[in-house]
Amino acid sequence: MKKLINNPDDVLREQLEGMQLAHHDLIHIHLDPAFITRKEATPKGKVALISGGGSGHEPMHGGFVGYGMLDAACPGEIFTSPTPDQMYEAGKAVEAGAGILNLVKNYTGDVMNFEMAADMLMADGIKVQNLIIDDDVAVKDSLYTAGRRGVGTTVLMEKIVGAAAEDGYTLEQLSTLARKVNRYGRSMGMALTSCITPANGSPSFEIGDDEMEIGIGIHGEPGIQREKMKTVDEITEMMTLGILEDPAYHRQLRAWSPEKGEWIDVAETDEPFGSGDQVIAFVNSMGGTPVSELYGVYRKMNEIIEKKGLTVVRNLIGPYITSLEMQGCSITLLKADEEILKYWDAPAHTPALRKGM
Amino acid sequence: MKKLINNPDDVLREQLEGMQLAHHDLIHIHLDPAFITRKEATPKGKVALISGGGSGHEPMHGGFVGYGMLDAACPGEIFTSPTPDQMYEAGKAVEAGAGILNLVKNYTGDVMNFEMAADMLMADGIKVQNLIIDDDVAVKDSLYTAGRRGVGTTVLMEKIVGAAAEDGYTLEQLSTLARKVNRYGRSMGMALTSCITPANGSPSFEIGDDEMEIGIGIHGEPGIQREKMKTVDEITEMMTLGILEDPAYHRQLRAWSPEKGEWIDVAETDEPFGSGDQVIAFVNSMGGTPVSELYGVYRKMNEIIEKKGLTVVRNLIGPYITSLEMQGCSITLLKADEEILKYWDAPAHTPALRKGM
Amino acid sequence: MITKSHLIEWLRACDAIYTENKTYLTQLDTAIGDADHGNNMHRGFRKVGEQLDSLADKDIGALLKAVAMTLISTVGGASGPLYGTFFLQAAGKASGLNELNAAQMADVLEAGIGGIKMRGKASAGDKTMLDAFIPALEAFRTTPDDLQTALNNAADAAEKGAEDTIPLIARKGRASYLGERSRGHKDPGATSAAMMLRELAKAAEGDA
Amino acid sequence: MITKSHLIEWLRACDAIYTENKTYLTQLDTAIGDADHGNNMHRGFRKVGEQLDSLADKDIGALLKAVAMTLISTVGGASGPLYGTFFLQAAGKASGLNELNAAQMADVLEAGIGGIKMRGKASAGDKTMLDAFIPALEAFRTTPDDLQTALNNAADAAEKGAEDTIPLIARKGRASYLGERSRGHKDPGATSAAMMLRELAKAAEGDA
Ligand SMILES: Nc1ncnc2c1ncn2[C@@H]1O[C@H](COP(=O)(O)OP(=O)(O)O)[C@@H](O)[C@H]1O
Ligand SMILES: Nc1ncnc2c1ncn2[C@@H]1O[C@H](COP(=O)(O)OP(=O)(O)O)[C@@H](O)[C@H]1O
Ligand SMILES: [Mg+2]
Ligand SMILES: [Mg+2]
Ligand SMILES: [Mg+2]
Ligand SMILES: [Mg+2]
Repeated sequence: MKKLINNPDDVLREQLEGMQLAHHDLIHIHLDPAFITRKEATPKGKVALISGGGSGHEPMHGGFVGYGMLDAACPGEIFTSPTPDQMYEAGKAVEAGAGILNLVKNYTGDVMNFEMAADMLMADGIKVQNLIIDDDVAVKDSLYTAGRRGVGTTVLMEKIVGAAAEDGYTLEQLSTLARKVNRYGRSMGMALTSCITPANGSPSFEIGDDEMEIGIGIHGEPGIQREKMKTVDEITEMMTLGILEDPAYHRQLRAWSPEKGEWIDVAETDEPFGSGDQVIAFVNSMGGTPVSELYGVYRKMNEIIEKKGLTVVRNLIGPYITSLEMQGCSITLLKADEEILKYWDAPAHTPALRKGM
Repeated sequence: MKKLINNPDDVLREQLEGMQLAHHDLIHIHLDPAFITRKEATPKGKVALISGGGSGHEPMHGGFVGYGMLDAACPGEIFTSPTPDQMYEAGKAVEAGAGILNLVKNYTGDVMNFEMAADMLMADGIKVQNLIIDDDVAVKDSLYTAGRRGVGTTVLMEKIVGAAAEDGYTLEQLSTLARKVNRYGRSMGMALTSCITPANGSPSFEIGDDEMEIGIGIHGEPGIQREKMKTVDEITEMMTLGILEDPAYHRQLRAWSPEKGEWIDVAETDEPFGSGDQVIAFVNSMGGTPVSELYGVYRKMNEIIEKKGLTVVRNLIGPYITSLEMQGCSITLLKADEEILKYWDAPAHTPALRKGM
Repeated sequence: MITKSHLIEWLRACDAIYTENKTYLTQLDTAIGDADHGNNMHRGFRKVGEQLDSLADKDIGALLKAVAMTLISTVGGASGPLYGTFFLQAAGKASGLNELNAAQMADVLEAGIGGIKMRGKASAGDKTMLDAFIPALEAFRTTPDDLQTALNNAADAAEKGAEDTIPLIARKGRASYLGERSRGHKDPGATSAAMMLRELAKAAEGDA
Repeated sequence: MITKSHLIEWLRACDAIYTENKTYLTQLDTAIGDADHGNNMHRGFRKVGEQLDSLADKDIGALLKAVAMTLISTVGGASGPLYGTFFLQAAGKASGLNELNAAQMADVLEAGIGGIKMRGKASAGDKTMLDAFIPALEAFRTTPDDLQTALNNAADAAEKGAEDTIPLIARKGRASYLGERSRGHKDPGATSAAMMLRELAKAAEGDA
């Protein structure tokens, strides 16, 4: 393992310390438990937006804390969900009377830890809603799996919902928007190489010089399928069609019912993309793939999308939701209506994403 | 070689096409010869700022074309200087009556090709000045080498000089500022892995699982020295002290003398950094190193800088001047006075760097 | 009877066994998960191990609750809330007690396992830690003779249950994403659960 | 006499030789440069090769100038302007001519080499293409007998000059950054220059 690190046990703390030093004008990093907040307190009456998950996906989530996006982020150990005390302390630190919306990627660990944290916060009288993001079309069924994973839509969600929170949305309005973004967003990823967590020191899977993994998540796990290496046009076609041709997807997602006072399963159904749709396209590097190659992906993706009668109206290209130094990419398409575009275009100022200010 | 590409011969064109599709709101890409301009014409009377060099360093330079930075960029083949016809056509496309400043990294090929292009433009009656950037402290002498290479300072230069150009600096004022930025900026880089150009298909150097290269340039070439792998603290110390303790550096740089009407060598001398200096710190990924590791570098770098009595007043962290998918990093420190800070803080809107707008 | 000091010895042994098997459990999780289960268990029980001395005065309920809180705040991932809830629910059945007879032990185990089911919504055969815990509880309850034998049988059943996860297709947790590719691998959580129960049986044999 | 068709054959042979040696020259450049010299030469002379048919009517000066412009706009790197300037300056000495005698050939070569010196500011022994060109010109000028022997001697001297770059430390171009590490490797540009001169000697042997 060759990495720019010291002792593997200290990696997370040291990197957070470096981030604090680098971005002290924007954020404040708390250790023990670890969470990242904006430098300025949440304005009274603004819903506090919190996300978190395992580390190793930088800049997500800590890099998206700041005006127009998150109020707090909770980094777990590398590829391991954060613990409830992190979200509890973060929640208490940033809540400002209008409640908390937690953006949770759909992994068993994340869902359960955020649920426990919500229970703890609600016991303190704070309104909390957990929004589960599950956008990975590589996972086909939801009955025999833990359901679709939360991947690229998360980044777009944090931008859009963050801007709406800034604009005064209530917790209920914000949850409704977030559910829509989740229904409208779909992703698929692939890997050329594996990655190495500092704690393990060896690759999370072995892969040949002429092979790739299709349908990966973001935790260095192998994908749904291994294939012989192909051209970027073929790979992009496989991913783009995988997203565009995915049929309606039905599932039950956990949510807190304030009426019943308990966690319930809420039915959600995506409609597939269709001709005439406007989309925000997000071409993401898994960490080790340079932006130049992402432009090659973008080129073919755009061609396929246009051929299907859709239009890319906005885009985001770069390493935003990564798996350490893994080489590979993911594509996320988000159907964009007026509300979504308005908040996509709104200003943001965070360590990793800045626009309009 | 595993890359997201089609035929190696088409990589450059296809990636430029993808970039055009992705950023048509900001830039316009010309092929044959290849150059990238802003979407909007240069305002009358504004000096046109142009840079260029081999491709493979993305987002530099094309990603820095836009308001507050470059007017045009000329991408050569991967790791190969662009040809004079590219700079000639780019210059004719963006010049707006106030002349052209070319920002040229100090590589024999870049210097000669930009010089030929300047000759061609001057023959058309356009005022041109070429500013050579040579900031790589890993190259020790200038008498027995082609001189220090141009590396990280280039990115900071494009931001600062770009903002000053926007602010109405004349060609002479802009050249003076650019010379100062070059004298004030120093860099050093290191690699954990090599990289592969699509044309060659195999690594540019072999390196062991426990080795690293110190003092690399940005073209996948081996460094000044190979060493056993060390911790990020040790590596960062070596680079930071390499920059801070570098003594005054004397050299002759090519420049056009309008008085003499010929290319002359101009003497330049850097003063070393000293206690009390304010610096802009730029921690750069060579492409394959994720931003999380850069924060580990930043942490130690900041500690050393503070111990030496200097202060980091601004920073930039991420993959901005890369060598394809190479793993490794570089540090650039730029002494910052009022003029430099003013233009660092000024707004910019380009595909890869955006602030204040 | 199982005394508090048996349980403290047990928790100390868990710390040791997860330290020893950190790499092994992570390897299992590399095959069908995200390569962290050993690290997670080690991190959690290392912290528990450090706190044991300061917990000597508490009753069993308080001891198990303290373990629960530590696991919840250090393990993370899926196993953190699951094992945390296991100890939390178990603690509820042991509050005020300083020793446990066979019936009490069964209630404690059952409550803990109920917590895992409640939290994770998995069932037997989903290729999770429940595939070790459920047969273990069954074996414990159906052992007529003494507590020690019951614990031994439970540990045996858990180990067999963990082995039996190999041919299963995962339907919960991260491994479920692999579908058919999850077959042929032992579930890491079932393996760590079997270790925990084996250490309990061994600790109960000691002096108290 | 060297005729225009000799030179056209020569340029065609250059296209072929750089196609054949693309990988070899790039390998030399991998050791002490940035691994593109073969690609650069191949790209440039491939383009020259494609244009040769359309240049058949021009005089030698115009032919060499067209080659210069093509190399300048396709090769890039350091070698693009250097070889481009070589052909550009050489063209200046051949304008209006349709064949070259030994003295004219010497002037053409000298002018071209002067262009390289002017553009790149290198001297003999700096481990560059000049270490092939300079001894070649010297050998050409000091060969008393016929043109063909002079060209052969020039090619021999260039090849020896290229070989002799191996022990040198580079002082110009990218290889200079390696300092001591540049020793023990043959200079790519000197090697491509020797190939160019060998092809010239061979082409001159043919019918014209
Ligand atoms: N819903 C669930 N119910 C019970 N056990 C589960 C569930 N999901 C996962 N597990 C267990 O958790 C183990 C994985 O734990 P761990 O690797 O620590 O967490 P993560 O999967 O978040 O990385 C699995 O091997 C499985 O036994
Ligand atoms: N200043 C110079 N004068 C003459 N030849 C030079 C000079 N600098 C470099 N060269 C030649 O150029 C060759 C490298 O060419 P090439 O690899 O195509 O360009 P680059 O170095 O820009 O990648 C070197 O091997 C050397 O022979
Ligand atoms: Mg995990
Ligand atoms: Mg080159
Ligand atoms: Mg795991
Ligand atoms: Mg080269």
